Parts: sequence; structure tokens; C-alpha cells
Amino acid sequence: MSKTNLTRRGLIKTGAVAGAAGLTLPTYLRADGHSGFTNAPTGSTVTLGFNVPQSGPYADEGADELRAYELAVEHLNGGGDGGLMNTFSSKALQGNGILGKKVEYVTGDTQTKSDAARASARSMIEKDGAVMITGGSSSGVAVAVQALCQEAGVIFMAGLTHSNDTTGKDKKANGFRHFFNSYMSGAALAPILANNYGTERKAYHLTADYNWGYTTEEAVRNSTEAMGWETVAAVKTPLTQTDFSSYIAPVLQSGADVLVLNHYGGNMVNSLTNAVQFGLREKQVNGKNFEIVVPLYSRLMAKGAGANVKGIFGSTNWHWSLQDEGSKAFVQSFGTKYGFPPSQAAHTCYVQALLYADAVERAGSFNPCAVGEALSDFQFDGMGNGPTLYRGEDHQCFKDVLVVKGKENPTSEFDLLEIVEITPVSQVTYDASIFGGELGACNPGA
Amino acid sequence: MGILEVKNVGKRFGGLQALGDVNLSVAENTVHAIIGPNGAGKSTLLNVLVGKLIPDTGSVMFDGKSVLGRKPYEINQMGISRVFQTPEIFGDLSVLENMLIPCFAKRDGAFTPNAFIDMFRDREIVERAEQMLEEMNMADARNDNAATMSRGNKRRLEIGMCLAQEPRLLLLDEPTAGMARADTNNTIDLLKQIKDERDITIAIIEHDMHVVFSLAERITVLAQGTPLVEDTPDKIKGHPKVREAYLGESQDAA
Amino acid sequence: MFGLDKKHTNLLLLVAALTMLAPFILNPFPEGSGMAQFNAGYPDLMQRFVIFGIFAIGFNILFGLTGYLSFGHAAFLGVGSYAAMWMMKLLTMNVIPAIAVSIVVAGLFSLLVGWISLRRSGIYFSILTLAFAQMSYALAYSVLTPITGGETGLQPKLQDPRILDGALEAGASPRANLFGLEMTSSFEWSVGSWLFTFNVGYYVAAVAMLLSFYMAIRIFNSPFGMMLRAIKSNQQRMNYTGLNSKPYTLAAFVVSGMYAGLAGGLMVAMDTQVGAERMFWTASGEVVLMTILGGAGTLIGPVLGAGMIKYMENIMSKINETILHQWFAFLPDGIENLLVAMVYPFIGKGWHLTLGLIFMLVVIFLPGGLVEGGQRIARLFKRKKPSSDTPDGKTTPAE
Amino acid sequence: MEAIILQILNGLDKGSAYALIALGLTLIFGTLGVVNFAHGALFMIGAFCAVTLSRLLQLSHTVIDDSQTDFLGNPLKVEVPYLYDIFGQSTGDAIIDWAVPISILFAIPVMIAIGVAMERGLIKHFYKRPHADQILVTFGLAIVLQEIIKYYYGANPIPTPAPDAFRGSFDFGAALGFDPNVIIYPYWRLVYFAFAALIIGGVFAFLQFTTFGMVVRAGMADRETVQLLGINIDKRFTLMFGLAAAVAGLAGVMYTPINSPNYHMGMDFLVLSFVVVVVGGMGSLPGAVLAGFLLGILESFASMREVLEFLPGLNQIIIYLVAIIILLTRPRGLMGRKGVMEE
Repeated sequence: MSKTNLTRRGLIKTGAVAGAAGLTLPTYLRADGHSGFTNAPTGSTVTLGFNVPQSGPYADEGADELRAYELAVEHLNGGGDGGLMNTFSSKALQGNGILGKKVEYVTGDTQTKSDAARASARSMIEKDGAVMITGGSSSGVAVAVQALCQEAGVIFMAGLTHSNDTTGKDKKANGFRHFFNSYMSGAALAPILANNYGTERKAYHLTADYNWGYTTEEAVRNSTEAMGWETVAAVKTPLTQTDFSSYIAPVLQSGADVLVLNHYGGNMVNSLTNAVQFGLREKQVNGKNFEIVVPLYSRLMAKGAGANVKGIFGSTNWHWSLQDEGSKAFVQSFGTKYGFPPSQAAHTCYVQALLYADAVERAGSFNPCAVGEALSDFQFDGMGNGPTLYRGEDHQCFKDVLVVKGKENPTSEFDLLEIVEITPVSQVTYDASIFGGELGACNPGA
Repeated sequence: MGILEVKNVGKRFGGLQALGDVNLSVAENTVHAIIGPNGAGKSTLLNVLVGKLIPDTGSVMFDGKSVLGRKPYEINQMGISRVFQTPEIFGDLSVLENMLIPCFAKRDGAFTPNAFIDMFRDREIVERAEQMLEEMNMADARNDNAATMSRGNKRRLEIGMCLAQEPRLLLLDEPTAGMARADTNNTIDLLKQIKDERDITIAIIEHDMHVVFSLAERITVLAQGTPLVEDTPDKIKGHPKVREAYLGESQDAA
Repeated sequence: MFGLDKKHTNLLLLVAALTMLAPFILNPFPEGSGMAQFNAGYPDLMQRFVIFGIFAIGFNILFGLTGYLSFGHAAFLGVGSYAAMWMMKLLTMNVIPAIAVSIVVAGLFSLLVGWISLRRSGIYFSILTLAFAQMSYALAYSVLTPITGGETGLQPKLQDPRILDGALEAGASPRANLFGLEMTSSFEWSVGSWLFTFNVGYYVAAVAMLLSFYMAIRIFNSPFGMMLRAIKSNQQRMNYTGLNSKPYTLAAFVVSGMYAGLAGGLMVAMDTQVGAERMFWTASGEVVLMTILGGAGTLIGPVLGAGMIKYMENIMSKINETILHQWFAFLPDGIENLLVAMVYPFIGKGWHLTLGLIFMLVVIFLPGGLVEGGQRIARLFKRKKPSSDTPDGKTTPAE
Repeated sequence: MEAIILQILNGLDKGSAYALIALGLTLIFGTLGVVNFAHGALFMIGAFCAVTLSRLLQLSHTVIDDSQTDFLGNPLKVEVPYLYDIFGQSTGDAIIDWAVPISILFAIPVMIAIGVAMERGLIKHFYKRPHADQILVTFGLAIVLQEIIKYYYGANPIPTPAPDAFRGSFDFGAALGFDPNVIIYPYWRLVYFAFAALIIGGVFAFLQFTTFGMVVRAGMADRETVQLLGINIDKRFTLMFGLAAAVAGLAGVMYTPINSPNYHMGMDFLVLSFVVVVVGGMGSLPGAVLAGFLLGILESFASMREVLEFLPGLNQIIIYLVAIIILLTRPRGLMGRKGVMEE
């Protein structure tokens, strides 16, 4: 028995082929010290693990991510219309699976809790033999699962995670993020805000009291202050807060004329709804219209906040109304299958799945170190965000960032945001060292 | 000097003077009954004796030591055991376990976290508990759930649990309340037996004159928070003040 | 044996056999078969079974014996986890100091919380413990971020000092170990189409669980345990029998807090990560549910309850629509789709629904929890024999 | 000064929401002695009554509009509510606009029915069972209820706005002689406050001045005695459960414009409402209301940035800190009765 067969699937299939009385000696597995890698696929299939929130507040986002993954698997295996494989600049993927192996997948529920997410990811690695884990819709989960994948020796392709930490202080060699981050949101938003609201503004920040909130507040503050804005106050709000009235009521009194809501998910839906309820947007302060800004938008959040989002600026990673070939192909493919346009979470997950498969093809191996090398400093196009670079120093994608605002006259329940500007990648690029952290060496596992 | 000396005890609840100026002396190895109409302050007095209430004035000395300000378990460890109006036992535990607890309390004190010995292997304690069950005539029921017993047996068990601690003073709060006649007589016999066989002082609060006159050697009559008379049963029976205060009330109640 | 009577020795041996053979027992279905989905014999889940078993056993010492319902025990688990993680960051990746410190720290924290909360009883006590746990959670998630890592939690990092460990080899990452034996390493043994995994971490946790279980038996049978049951039964009589119930309750609280700390330390030892949501009130609620579901006040019940909930969470949630279609593929399409449509709401993302239904069904039909279910089945088989076992009601803790 | 007035206003508003939710919970505690972990779910179902009604009112048929295209480039399908066909567009829009207030009428019978069904079908079998069993069964029920809602409505919050007439906010500052635009408060929150006061007052009056209420209060004090008097207290308690469910449900209906409802909003409020009830004192209705307002006001003050600068994180823990302090200084909460849920 060769050492590369040290995985569940490998063992079983080798055992079956050998037909050796059905009994093999116990094998001692150690995390390192073998020439192979964790869960090396040996049969005719390869298993990917899709770890998304299926229960809890982000369940709908998770459901959309799962749809995207299923679509990606279909395309990788040669089904459907091929989607983004047709527009992707790399042509390594053939539609015959990955390296000729049919793609299979397992799913799990992160519950948006890091413990549950790690339990689910470990079961995919230990029980199902997954060679790559992807998904998630919060930074806490992403960082936790990324660290696990580093330890276990599999690749982690992050889903929706926006905190600087994921590819900043908590970056890992086995982890890769396509989604943008807080820093990029700030850098992309600030010029647009200055153009629309002027440079003489006084901002009041409400910030979710945890890591993502801190990095987002910092990013938006730094970039708006650079434009000449003044930050009047920044107040931290508990994650578990549902009614933000006591935080919003004092805003007008402070003399601020812009409210920045560094909130995500349910927090953002509620704080924005509350702020609009207070009639802030109809007020005049310092002779200017009072404005509200939401640094990170998602369509599901916009849907939850309903009419309150109208005219409010924010940033997103991607939006289905983009008119480049890649975006059009993806919307066509997803919309035909499911009947509605994909969300940005679906897009980033789909792209991550394809990027992984492509990297494996180009590397010619599922070995995480080989895949990591193929992804590092990989430049591509045709995935809906224009020319993109997977930076090798921190495994973060650099691409254009969309500044959007809530649409005044939506034609459907999905048509909630309109693109204001596509901020070019050059404006949002930063030095990899500014957030600290250490990438470490790639870990191929067993 | 009695084993229990109550001096000038007063207790007021808001506007109500529950105890006026109570003086009481219980002599060692006697049966002393405290009787009185409803609202006379019997329960308040009892609660003062066991540490549940702290009086506003006065002193309570047991065996020369003050009980005031001590918690019920401390007073119990001084040698006062209390039997409740409705039997208070450990309903979720077996009869034997009910008996083991006071035996442990007697030997090991108020708190001993001995978590690593098997309680049934502590021969000294188990033998003592089984002996007490024999004496109470309940050895057959040792493995029964205490909650399933009859009220009379629960009372018997409770008294046994108190005796297992070898108290110097046994306080009984209407021990036959709500009992059928037969159970009442059994309880009287049991108490008589205890009185005859042990060096123990018994103070009993009772409504039932039959019980009082069957057992008591001295009787204190309490009315409106103050002792009216204290004397032997024979003298109390005919006392005009007692008839007035007590029987008048009890006719109303009937 | 072990200072236990025959009945309890047998119970301990049974539990020991079950935990040691768990890799076989939990993997009854051959790999690749449709039923393999239900196999639970992989390291992560086996570890979780025993760790949450420890947590529930400890909780039961407080709740099952004294009747004091703490709604904040997850705080002790979380504090234990943080303590263990810091030991791994500062001292060594060896799990022994980490686990020892987690027990001590959780014990001290529970002493503080218990000392304050036990001034009240009943629901007032429950709310006090809940308040302490929620404060711990909220602070750990936000202002204590420098110590707790906040949202992203803590993991061992390459640049941690780890003063007792030598420098890592280039490219190696810090791994929890027991004197060099890594928690993540496993023996795998393939028999026919079955595959059994023997994980080092699991056996470390399993030994800790057996020790915990043994200690719980000793406590249940000791005078101390009886005093705790007496507190639940009649605190008034307890006080008038010369016993001070306060230190007994506090001792039970601290012991169960230390069990929670051990569980927290083991969680970090098995999977080097800690996050604040481990202390959220739902986590405290989970251990309450585990204990009641299995049978509060019984020895084995909490372990069963913990296993049941973790099994549901990890196995049921992973069954998706595609797998259902595979199961029912042999049926005609119409019936296949109908069956999938009927089953789908209860599995995968609907696993919470099934869990809720199980809670209700168990508590309605089996008031004593899963243990009572077991007893009823046992009684069915024993009925023929002459009444050898007298129904001892609640007088002795059932198994 | 303005900041303090503003936070008192805020606290009263928050407090009224807390009090309203806690009211139903303490009614069930007090009358039935049941720990109802499904109370939050009742609040949530009330909110989804509003969502359901607003969806019913917007039931539509589709009309193909060739002049516009959808995201795939096909002709746009425009949804036209049936209400437009019946009442014309402007009246139809007005009815849809008022969906939330209209749902009050819809929610009352629905919630009473759910409450009575719950009590008769499930809760009544648990009166004699330990609190632990009550917790397990009602928690299970809460999970089942919220998973059913999630199955039909998804996990995302659903915006349910107030009628246009209540948009915007009232300028207290201008009315009180301060600078305008400083002390403002949304109209709908004022409506909520008035509504909560009305319901709380109504429940008190009902218990105080009706025979039914008298019997229930007597039953709360001493159930056995009332039963000995030959009064069928069980039937009244069933109705009481229906009433508590209706109160929770109405609190949910009116809350929908303040925060978009989602399936787990009940769980979010559950812990808070328990804290309010216990701080108020078990079995005390006035206690629950008082505690609701107290915690609401203190929470508002703790969220002021002037306070947070000195004590960062105070807003995270204020509710629990206050609960601990009150329970340690007043053993049975603010107005609790002796012996209720203390064992």
C-alpha cells in the first residue's frame, strides 16, 4: 500500500481493488511526515465541502451560496451551459470534472458559529474525505475554519467574509479570499461620498462592537477623513442589539450631518430601519441634507430593510446588473436554473469554486501546496469583476469594487441596488504588510 | 434553672404585637406544653426558639448559651430538634436515607464534603440509622420511598430523625394536627415512650387538649402574645382565666 | 471494584467498554453505502460526544442532585477554553497544563459566580447565573477583544511565545499534543469495506470522560451526594437537621463548574480554537436540554442526552436533497419526489425542527427522559420474571 | 439636558416594549405557574400575522409588460394586486399601506385561538410537572414554531412598514421650546408607546374590575382555595393563556414597523423578557411593568456616548448588571411575592 493512499476513500478503494481478504493493518496517520496530502482523491471522484449557514439569521444567504455551489459543480462536470467557464480567461477547465475526476460535494451547516462551523468542516474532512472546504458568511466563521484547514492540510476558499482580518492578521497559507474587505470598502466609498456630499461633512459612526465593525469603522474613517470629513463621534453597539433607537436619537444633536452604519446583517437592517424611522433623511443639518451611509451592502440586507435603502450609498463585491460578459453569463446561467438573479454571496462562492478547480487543473494536482502555488499571484479576467489578481503575499483578490446605492424605483424584489461607480482596482490596493499577521507555510497535511 | 430560658421576649410585625413580654422556663427532662388560642403567638415563639425569627427584645438561652442570631442549623447542632406541623421529611429519598442524614449531621457536623466514601459502607452510620428504624418500628420500610408513606408514618419517621440526633430538647409543633384519632393515639404513645426511655426535654405546642393532658407535666398558656398562666395540668384544667381566654375562642372556631 | 458496589461497577465497565469501542460501535455501516451517512465514528464527533458528555455529567451534579437550575454554565466552559488556549499560546502545546489550568480557572470563576448567585434560589438563581454568563459573553465578544480575540476568537499562532516548547520547524504549525503525541493523529483500520478510525485526541478525551463519570458515581453514592439530593428534596428539613445547605450547594456548583472547565479545556485540546459564542445563553440552554432530555438526576442520562443532541446537530444537518434523492432513487420518480418533499423539511437545514419535535415527544411521553425510555424497554423484557426488581422509584439514582 | 430628555423618552419607549412582552409572560407565570419558553415564539407569530396579512392584501396576478425587461432580458412580468381590481389603485394602495394596523383585528382571534389550543393541547398536561419539563417542552415548541415560520417565510427579515401617515418624527424640542431638530421622536414609536400603555392599562383594568379578573387574581394567590370554592378555575386559566398569547401577539404586530420581523426575533426577546419578569418579581404584574421601564431607561442611558467614554462596554451588560444588583438587594425582585418559583 502506497503512502498516498492514506485517506478513507483511498484506503477503501485500494482495499477493494486488492481484494485482500478485506483486512488491512491499522495505519498510523500523522499530520505531517508523509509525502502525500490530506484526503488525496484516488478514485474517479473528488469531494468538495460546502460549509454554509443553513440555520440561524444568515440561512437565506447560505441557501443562495449553496445554489451557486451546486451550479458550479454542474458546470465543472460538464452540465448546464458552462456558465463562467466560457468567459473565464483561463481555459484549463474542460467540463470533465477536475483533473478528470467527477466532482461530488457534501454540505454542512455553520450556524454562523465558529464552533459549529469547525465541527461541520472537520466532519467533511475526517468523514467525507473533502479535499477543499469553502463557504461561510461571516468573518468569525471564516477565520476559524481557515485556521482549521491550515491545520488539517486542506485548501479553504472563503465565502462571504469582509473583515480585514481574514487575509490580514489571521491570514493562513491554505486560505484564499475572493471577496473584498473593509479597507477596500472605505477606499472605494470615500471619493464617491466626497463627490456627492461634498468634503465639508461631519460624520457620526455607529459601529458593531466586534472585530469586523472595528476594521470597517477604521477604514471608512481614515479614507473619509483624508477627503476632509470630520468624525464627530463613533459609538459602539452590541451585536445582540435589536433596537437602535437609543443610539440614533442623539445623532442629530451632535451636529453631525452624515450617519455611517458600520453594521452587517440583522444589525444593519434594524439600524437603518430605525434611522429612517427617525426621519433623519428629511432633516437639514449645517445647511445640508442629512445623509446615511452603509459601508457594506448585500442584496438580502437591502431586501430586509425594504424601502429604507432608497438612495443610500454603500459598497458591494458584485451585482447582477453588471454588464460585462462574465456577469451576464453568470446571471443567465443562475437565473435560468433558479428563476431569480444571484446575490453577491452566490457570485463569490461560485467564482471561488471555479478558481479552485482551475488552479488544480493548472497545478496538475490536488496537493494544497501545489494548488496554493497556482493560485498565488494568479491573474485572471472574465469572472465579473474585471481583471483580478490573487495576491500571493496575503491570498487576497484585488479587483474593482462597486459603489452602489438603493434604487428609487425597483422593478422587482431583486432590483434593489443600482451601481453608481466601479472603483478601479488601483484605488483600493494596499500594502500587504499593513494588517500584520503571518501567512506561514502551506500545509499539505498527512 | 431550666434548660431553656426565655426572658422578656417581644416581637412586633408592623402594627401587630405578636409577642409581648414572654418569660418561660423549661426544666430539664420534663414535658412542657405551650397552649393558647389561634393568634396567641405560639408559632412566633417557636420560630424564635429555632432561629427562624429574631425577637426585637429579650433573650433566649439554651443550656446557658444564647440562641439569638444563630441560624437554624447552628441551633440544631446545639441540641434542639424540631418536629413540624406537617411532617417535613425528604420525600424523594428512601426511608433509610432519611435516617442516615441526621446520623451524618450528628457525627460530621454542619458541613463535611466527604464525596468519596460510599455512604452505605459507613458501617457506624448505617448501623445507627438501622437501629433507629428498629426503634421506630419501621425497619421493614427501609427501602420505601418516604413520600409514599402514610401521614402517621411520616410523623413517626420525622420524630425518629430528630431522635437520631440525640437532641437535648425536642420541639413539637402540633404533632397530631390533621391526624385521625388512631394515628393521634399512636403518636401519643410514641411520645410517652420517648419520654420514659430517654433523657430528653420535650416542649410541645398543641391545640388538642387530649394530647396536652396526656403528656404534659407543665403547661404554659399563651394569649395575645403573653403568658397567661404556667402550672401543672391539673391546676390549668380548672383555671378560670384559661377557660375564658381559651375555651371561648375554641368555641368560636368550632 | 474501584470502591463501587456491583451494580455501579458494572455500569462503569459498560460505559468504559462503549467509549473504548466507540470507533466500531459508531461506524456500523460500510463506507460508500447509503447508510454510511449515519456513521458517527469520525474523530470530531466522537470527541464532541465525550466532551459534551463531561459537560452534562457535571451540570447534572448541580441540577440533577440539588435541583438548582443554572442557566449560565456555558460561561465556565468558555472561561476554561480561554484559559487552556492561553496556556497553549504562552506555555506549551502540551495539553496537560492547558487542561489543568482550565479546570482551575473555571473552578475559581464558578466559585465567584456561585458565591453570589446562591444567595437566591429558584428562578432568581437561574436569572443570576444567566446574567453572569451573558455578561461574560458580551464582554468577551466586544471590549475584551485583546484577550479573547472577540469575533474571530483565538487560535495558536506561529509567533506565540510558548516558552516551554522549542522553536517550530520551518513550515510546521503548532499542534496540540500529549508529550509529542498529536491529538489529531489517528490509526485507521480497514476491515472489508468498513473503516475504523482510532484517534489519539478521542482516547485522551474518553479517558477524561471515564474519570469524570467515575467521580460522578462516587459523588452520587457518597454522603455528600445524598446531602445534595436532600437539598433538592427538602431544604427546610435539611437546615433543621443541623446541616448548612449553603456550602453543600456551593461545593456542587464549583464541582460542576470544574467539569465545565474540563470540557472547555478538552475542546481546545481537541480543536485548537475558542470563540465567544461558546458562552452565549443558547450554549447554556443546550446543556440544560441535554440533561433533561437524557434524564436529570440519573448517572447515564446526561451523557445520552448530549450524544443525542450532538448526533442530530452533526449528522442530520449534513443530509441534503441530493442524498435524499439517492436514497429513494429505486422508487418510481413520482413517489421518489413525494417522499423527498415529505422528508426534506426535517433534515438538512431543517434539523432544528426535528430536534424541537424530539424535545417535545420525549418530555411528553417519557417524563424521565431517555433513561426512562430505556427502563421501560428493560421492564418489558423483565416482566416475565418474578418481581425481582422492586420499583425503587426515585429513591436511588437510576442508571 | 436635551440628551437626557431624549434618553428618558427613549427609555420609556423601549420600556413600554419590554413591559408589554413581559406582561404576557408574567401572567402565565402568575396564573398557571408555567415557565413558558414559547412566549417569545408567540410574540414572533404575532409579528408574522402582520406579515401574512400584508402578503394576503398584496396577492397579485401577473401582467406582461412588453415595454420593460427583467434581468434575463425577457419581458417584465408586473404583479398587480387583486385589491387594485376590486377597489381601484388608490384605495388598494391605501389598504395595503395600512396593513399593520389592520392586522390587529386579524391577529387577536388568531392569537387567542393559538393560545387556547396551546394550553388545552399541551400546557395543561404540564401544570403538575417539574419546571425543567415545562422548559424542555416549551423550548421544543418554540423551536418547532420558529422553524415552521422559517420554512414558509425564509430567514431574512421582511420589511413591514408603518402607514405613510406615521412616517417621520415629531419634534418635541420645538414643542418644548428647545432648538428644533434636537429632540425628535418617530410617530410610530409614539403610537407604539400609546398602544402599549393602552394594553397594559386594559389588562390591569380587566383583572381589577371584572369578576373574571377577581377570580383569576384569587387563583394566582391561592389556587387550591379557589378550587375548593367550586369555581372552575381551569377554564378561566385557559382563557388567561389565550389572553396572554394575544397580548404577546399584539406586541409583535405593532413591533413590525420598528424592526423588520424575522423568524428568530422571539428568541432574541426571550432572555430579555425573562430578565424583566424576574427583576420585576415573580407573579407581579405591576413589577413586570416597572422593571420594563426601569431597564428600558437604564439601557438608554448606558448607550449614551458620554457614558461609554468612561465605561466602555457598559451598554453590553447594563441589563444584566442591573438585574444582578436588584436581585441581590431585593430577594424577590422589585415586587415579587414570597414563595413563587423559589423552590
